[in-house]
Amino acid sequence: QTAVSFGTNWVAQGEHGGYYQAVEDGSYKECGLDVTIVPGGPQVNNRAMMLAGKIDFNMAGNLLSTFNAAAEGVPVVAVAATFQKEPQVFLTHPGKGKTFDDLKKLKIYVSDEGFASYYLWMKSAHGFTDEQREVYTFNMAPFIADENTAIQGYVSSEPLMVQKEAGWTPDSLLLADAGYGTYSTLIETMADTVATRPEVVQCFVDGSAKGWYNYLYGDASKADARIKADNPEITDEQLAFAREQMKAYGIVDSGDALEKGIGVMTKEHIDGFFKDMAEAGAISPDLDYSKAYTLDFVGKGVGMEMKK
Amino acid sequence: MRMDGVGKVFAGGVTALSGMNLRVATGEFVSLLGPSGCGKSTALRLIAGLMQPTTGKVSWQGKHDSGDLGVVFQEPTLMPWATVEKNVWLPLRLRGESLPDARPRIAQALEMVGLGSFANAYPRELSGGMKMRVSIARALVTQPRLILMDEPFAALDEITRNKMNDDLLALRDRLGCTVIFVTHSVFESVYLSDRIVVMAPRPGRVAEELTVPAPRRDEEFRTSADYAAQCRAVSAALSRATGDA
Amino acid sequence: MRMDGVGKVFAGGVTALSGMNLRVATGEFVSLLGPSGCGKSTALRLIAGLMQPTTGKVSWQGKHDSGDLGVVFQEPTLMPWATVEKNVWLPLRLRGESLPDARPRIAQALEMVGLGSFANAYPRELSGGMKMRVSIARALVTQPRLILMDEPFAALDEITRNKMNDDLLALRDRLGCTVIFVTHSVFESVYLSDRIVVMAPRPGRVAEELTVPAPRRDEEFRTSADYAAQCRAVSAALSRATGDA
Amino acid sequence: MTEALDTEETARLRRARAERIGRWLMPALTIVAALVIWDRIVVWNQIPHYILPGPGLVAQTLVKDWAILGPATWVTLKIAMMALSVAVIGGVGLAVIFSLSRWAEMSFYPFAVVLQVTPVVAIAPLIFIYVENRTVGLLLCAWIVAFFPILSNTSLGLRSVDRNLADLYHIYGASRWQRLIHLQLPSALPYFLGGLRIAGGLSLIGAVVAEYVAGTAGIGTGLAFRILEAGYRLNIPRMFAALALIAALGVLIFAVLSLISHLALRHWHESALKRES
Amino acid sequence: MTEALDTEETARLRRARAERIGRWLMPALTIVAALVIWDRIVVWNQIPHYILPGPGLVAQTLVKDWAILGPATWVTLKIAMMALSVAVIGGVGLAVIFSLSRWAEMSFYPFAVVLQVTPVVAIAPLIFIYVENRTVGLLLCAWIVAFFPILSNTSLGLRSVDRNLADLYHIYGASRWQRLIHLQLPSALPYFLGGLRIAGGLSLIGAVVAEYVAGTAGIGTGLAFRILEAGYRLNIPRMFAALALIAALGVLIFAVLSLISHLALRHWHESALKRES
Ligand SMILES: Nc1ncnc2c1ncn2[C@@H]1O[C@H](COP(=O)(O)OP(=O)(O)OP(=O)(O)O)[C@@H](O)[C@H]1O
Ligand SMILES: Nc1ncnc2c1ncn2[C@@H]1O[C@H](COP(=O)(O)OP(=O)(O)OP(=O)(O)O)[C@@H](O)[C@H]1O
Ligand SMILES: [Mg+2]
Ligand SMILES: [Mg+2]
Repeated sequence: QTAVSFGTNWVAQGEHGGYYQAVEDGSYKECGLDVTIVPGGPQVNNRAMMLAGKIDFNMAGNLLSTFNAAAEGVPVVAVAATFQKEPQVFLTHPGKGKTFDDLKKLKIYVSDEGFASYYLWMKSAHGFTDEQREVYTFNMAPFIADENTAIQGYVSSEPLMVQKEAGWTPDSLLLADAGYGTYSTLIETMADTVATRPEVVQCFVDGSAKGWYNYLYGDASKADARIKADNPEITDEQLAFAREQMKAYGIVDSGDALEKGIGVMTKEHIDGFFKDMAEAGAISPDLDYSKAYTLDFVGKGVGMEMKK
Repeated sequence: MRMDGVGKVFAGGVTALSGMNLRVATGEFVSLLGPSGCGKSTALRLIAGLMQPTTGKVSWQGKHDSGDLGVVFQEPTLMPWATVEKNVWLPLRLRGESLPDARPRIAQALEMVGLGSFANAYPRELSGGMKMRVSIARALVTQPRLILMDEPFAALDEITRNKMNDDLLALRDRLGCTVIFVTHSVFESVYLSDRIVVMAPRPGRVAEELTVPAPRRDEEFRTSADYAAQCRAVSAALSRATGDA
Repeated sequence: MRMDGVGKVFAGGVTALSGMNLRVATGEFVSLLGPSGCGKSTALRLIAGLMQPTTGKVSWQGKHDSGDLGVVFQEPTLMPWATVEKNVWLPLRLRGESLPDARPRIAQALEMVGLGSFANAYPRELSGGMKMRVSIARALVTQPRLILMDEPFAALDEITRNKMNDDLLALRDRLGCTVIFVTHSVFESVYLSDRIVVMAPRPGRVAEELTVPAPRRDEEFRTSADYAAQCRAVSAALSRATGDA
Repeated sequence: MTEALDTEETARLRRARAERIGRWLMPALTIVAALVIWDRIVVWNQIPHYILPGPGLVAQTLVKDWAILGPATWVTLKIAMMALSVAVIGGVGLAVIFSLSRWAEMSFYPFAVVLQVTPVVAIAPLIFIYVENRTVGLLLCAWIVAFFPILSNTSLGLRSVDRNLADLYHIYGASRWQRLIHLQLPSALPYFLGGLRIAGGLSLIGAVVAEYVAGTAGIGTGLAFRILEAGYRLNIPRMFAALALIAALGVLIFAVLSLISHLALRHWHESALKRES
Repeated sequence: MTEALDTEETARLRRARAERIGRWLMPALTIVAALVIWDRIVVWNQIPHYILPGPGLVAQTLVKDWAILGPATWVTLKIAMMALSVAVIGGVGLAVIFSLSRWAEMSFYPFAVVLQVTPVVAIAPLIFIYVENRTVGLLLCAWIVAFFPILSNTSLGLRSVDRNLADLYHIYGASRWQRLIHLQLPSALPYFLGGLRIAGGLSLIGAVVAEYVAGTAGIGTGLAFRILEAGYRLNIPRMFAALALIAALGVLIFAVLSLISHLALRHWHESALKRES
């Protein structure tokens, strides 16, 4: 058994279910990995820890961070895309956000990270402005207080929270549906690892895919228990909601993944997104990002048989 | 001004004064004389209203208005951040006079204490005696009707001291002001005062009171046999008071 | 100890001393006498090595060891956070003596200045004269061979002062120490010193030096005609020096 | 005359008594008043609990969630106290070194300033890459936040020694070290204690920031995480309960430090002396 | 004897000259040394530029990205200066009110402590719900971070008035106000200036935190966002360049405040007096 660690982007939650499932159901063990999941947090920078060699795999936000790594010459490689769609949504008060363009009339709470990434695209592709953006520090109260605002969120978490606390169901507009075509929740690792230990990478990618099939379509209770152990605050309701939403919106299992399995990436898809972002000015159009990802480990349909 | 059975016990439990009686009439020059630590400064502070007596009362006949008071503490008590001129300006400033308005009087007061050329020096640049003289200038700049002084001339040499003694007497003759004066010097007290209150220590109290009959106080008086005799009498009273302790 | 053509100009441009010459032999008792602000304290600080002269030199014949020095500044200079006892302990403490070891000598020194019962008081609880006496006790507790004093007795009443004068003379006879003593009192300087250096102001310099021949210094001397005559001589010298300015 | 004085005297005594009572009563009353105003604002403006919960709800939550918040408070307090200790040692230590050697001061004070202004959030990842021990890293972060006021005030105090006393020490041949211990440190005490009171609050902030940037793995979860999480989960009453606990800790630390300061200075420093009436 | 003294004298002069030069040379040398060490650590340990860039690369980036970083520095400096002004006004104002009325002090000091320890991140959203004007909200956030040292030190200073001087003012019938202006404020000056030096750095932190929690819409982008953005984009050299700018701003502010402090105190306060040699 080889011990490896995987850093996530937030405290343990339903969106990490597949990895926990893989730890629990032995998908990683099968091919010889002993995986430790290192939860992220508001300011925990797991990517820096991976760059410094303290952990082996990291959960990258979306393709933009892959491009950024390429732009800065950082030897990080994306090896799989767990989420086919960006689960980022914008929530509005009921009736305020029927279409994406409705958002332009509202104040929008966007985190600094969002402001440095997808908001660039929103500005160039949809004509949003810097002025309408408000800083989001992960507290939704201002949004609930003012019906002329919208707020970023994950399709699998925030709608439920608003519903529970405020008593009404917000409208959700999926960024992906508006044309933001990035993969999300990618698995990345150092180029060195890909070069010297491809079997470890392959095992981790395959195990994760199996874990995700199992989590979405099988019995998720063990993974959920594990998540609750890492994050005692989370409720069964939230976990169930996350799972439902991921299925309903096809976050994990849609598009190419339906044919080639969870985690799949394609060159066309990546090139398309790159073009959009280059137009948005988020990235230099001359960037050579071919070394920032590899398709070697995905698209083999691993685990598809588990889907019922 | 009268003190009736005044006692003062400090927080630490030290009895500084006990059953002290004193009467000072308007226009009188009274010296407090006594061994070190017998409560002279404490008595003066009580008179100035800076402390409340533990027992007894300090009371004033007639108005006594803060503008009409001049004090010299035992320490120079200058503001380190202000020049000599500004330090002397203080009592006038607190009455609302501007520096240009007050300047002639400040200059005059400084001239009187022989510091005319030090108006722009800071206190730390002065010698001990000079600081004390600034403090004296500050007390006299308002030409007050009541003057309280705590060993003002102790840090001065004999010649300056004699000059200041005469200046003080002249001022007093001119303004008819009341002076309560703490001193250690028997000679000085005899030369200056109408009445000398000799205090005894532990606990501080009035041991004896001596009136000093003298028609004129000048160089002649200072060298007279009468003066010498009175000094001897006061000295004797002082040693009795000290011996009591 | 000798000072040769010593001058001191302060940063502000004040010339405190200029061309001052002074020689003090071991075992001598020298008084510096002069009007206020003439540079006595400055001279003493130069002798103590606290400042460097602007011109000229201060030099020492033979060893002079800090343990063998006692100083009294013009201000009491007590540590406000320490009790009287601890303040007096200071010079011993700096030599590494523990408080219990030093206590008998501290008590003795305090007894000498009449503050035996105030060992545990804080400086702010003392009267002006008492603070000065603590400072004197501190200077004498090490029984030093060189004593520098800047108007130590100015804040004391005549009786205490006379007693302290005699104590100082007794100490000096016993230890054979050198004393450089700043004072304003002509009487005191004549009573105490072997030699009186009269200084003149602006700029500070030595105006005259007078030796005081006296076989014994005691009550008898104090009341002798000789004493009175010498006092007059010194007074005259002082007024000459002051007049010079 | 006597009459007048008697009334004066009585008035004085009455005032003294009023002050003695008021000393405790006034803050208590003000706090109660503040709570009532807070409550009324919430009720009258119908502010929903997920924006600004009323004090009653916060109190309820405090009790209800004590099982979560209690241990978190303890963790935060522990980190804050450790940070304060380290800040005291580091701040006073640096101030002493700087006062012993002007060269050191001239050369290294700029670095102290740089440390003070460096955003901990930005350099925390770097710290945690190279500092293996999490507790050490945590304390380092909190220390960076809290040490400067102590350094700065103590430095100022060490330089504010009475000149005559310094001369006296010089004459008596005090070594550099004796001068420091017996003269400079006591002189600096009021300044140091002032810096300490500032650093008390900052060490709490430091603990919060450190937890925020580094988590508290191994020591349990502190209030910072509870606040973030509650905020994120829109559990605003709990967020306010946690904030209230931080505020209470802050006031507690301040009160304790003020008491220490008073006890240390009451015998001699103007700022702590009772006026002789 | 004369010989010995002459050497002594020469040595003294030499020392004085050395100090005059060293005053500028030493910090410069130390900084150069620190940069060299930093460089060597990076080179010898082969630390990749995306973890810790060497000083050369940071300097290059500083020049290359000046078009972005220069304006950001200006924005941050502006906010910091505004925050410092507000902190001075608020801190001194509160200290004065507290010193004028013991009741106010007893009642409201706890609230000042609460403000000091409240994590701005947590209450910023609340502030921005009710404070319409962005600049006001921004300053409020920065103020919360920076005001306390000034309040605390000034309070301490106002209470550290020489007792005899206070008595003198009493005797001369000074009004409460005159006493404040002419006696207490000058006495408090050294303490206040000490607090100011601490608050200088904190106001910079406050500006960073405020931008972080509130953005700077309308005033342009400051260094805080540049740091976060560069971090997010893995443009670590630029992140360090921005950090270096913050550090430089911090040292600059500190130097200016120290100079002000020196000028204000050099005539009379021990801490600023040159020793008479
Ligand atoms: N703040 C205080 N706390 C406690 N005791 C004090 C305080 N101030 C003075 N005392 C005590 O009161 C007594 C009288 O002090 P006071 O200053 O009145 O003496 P004094 O007659 O002025 O002496 P001196 O001639 O030495 O100035 C002394 O024994 C002193 O110890
Ligand atoms: N630190 C200083 N800066 C500038 N000038 C100073 C300083 N100290 C003293 N002086 C000046 O030097 C002169 C002599 O001062 P010094 O203290 O030696 O006088 P002194 O003879 O001791 O007087 P006194 O009898 O009043 O104590 C004075 O004119 C004084 O103004
Ligand atoms: Mg007295
Ligand atoms: Mg002198």
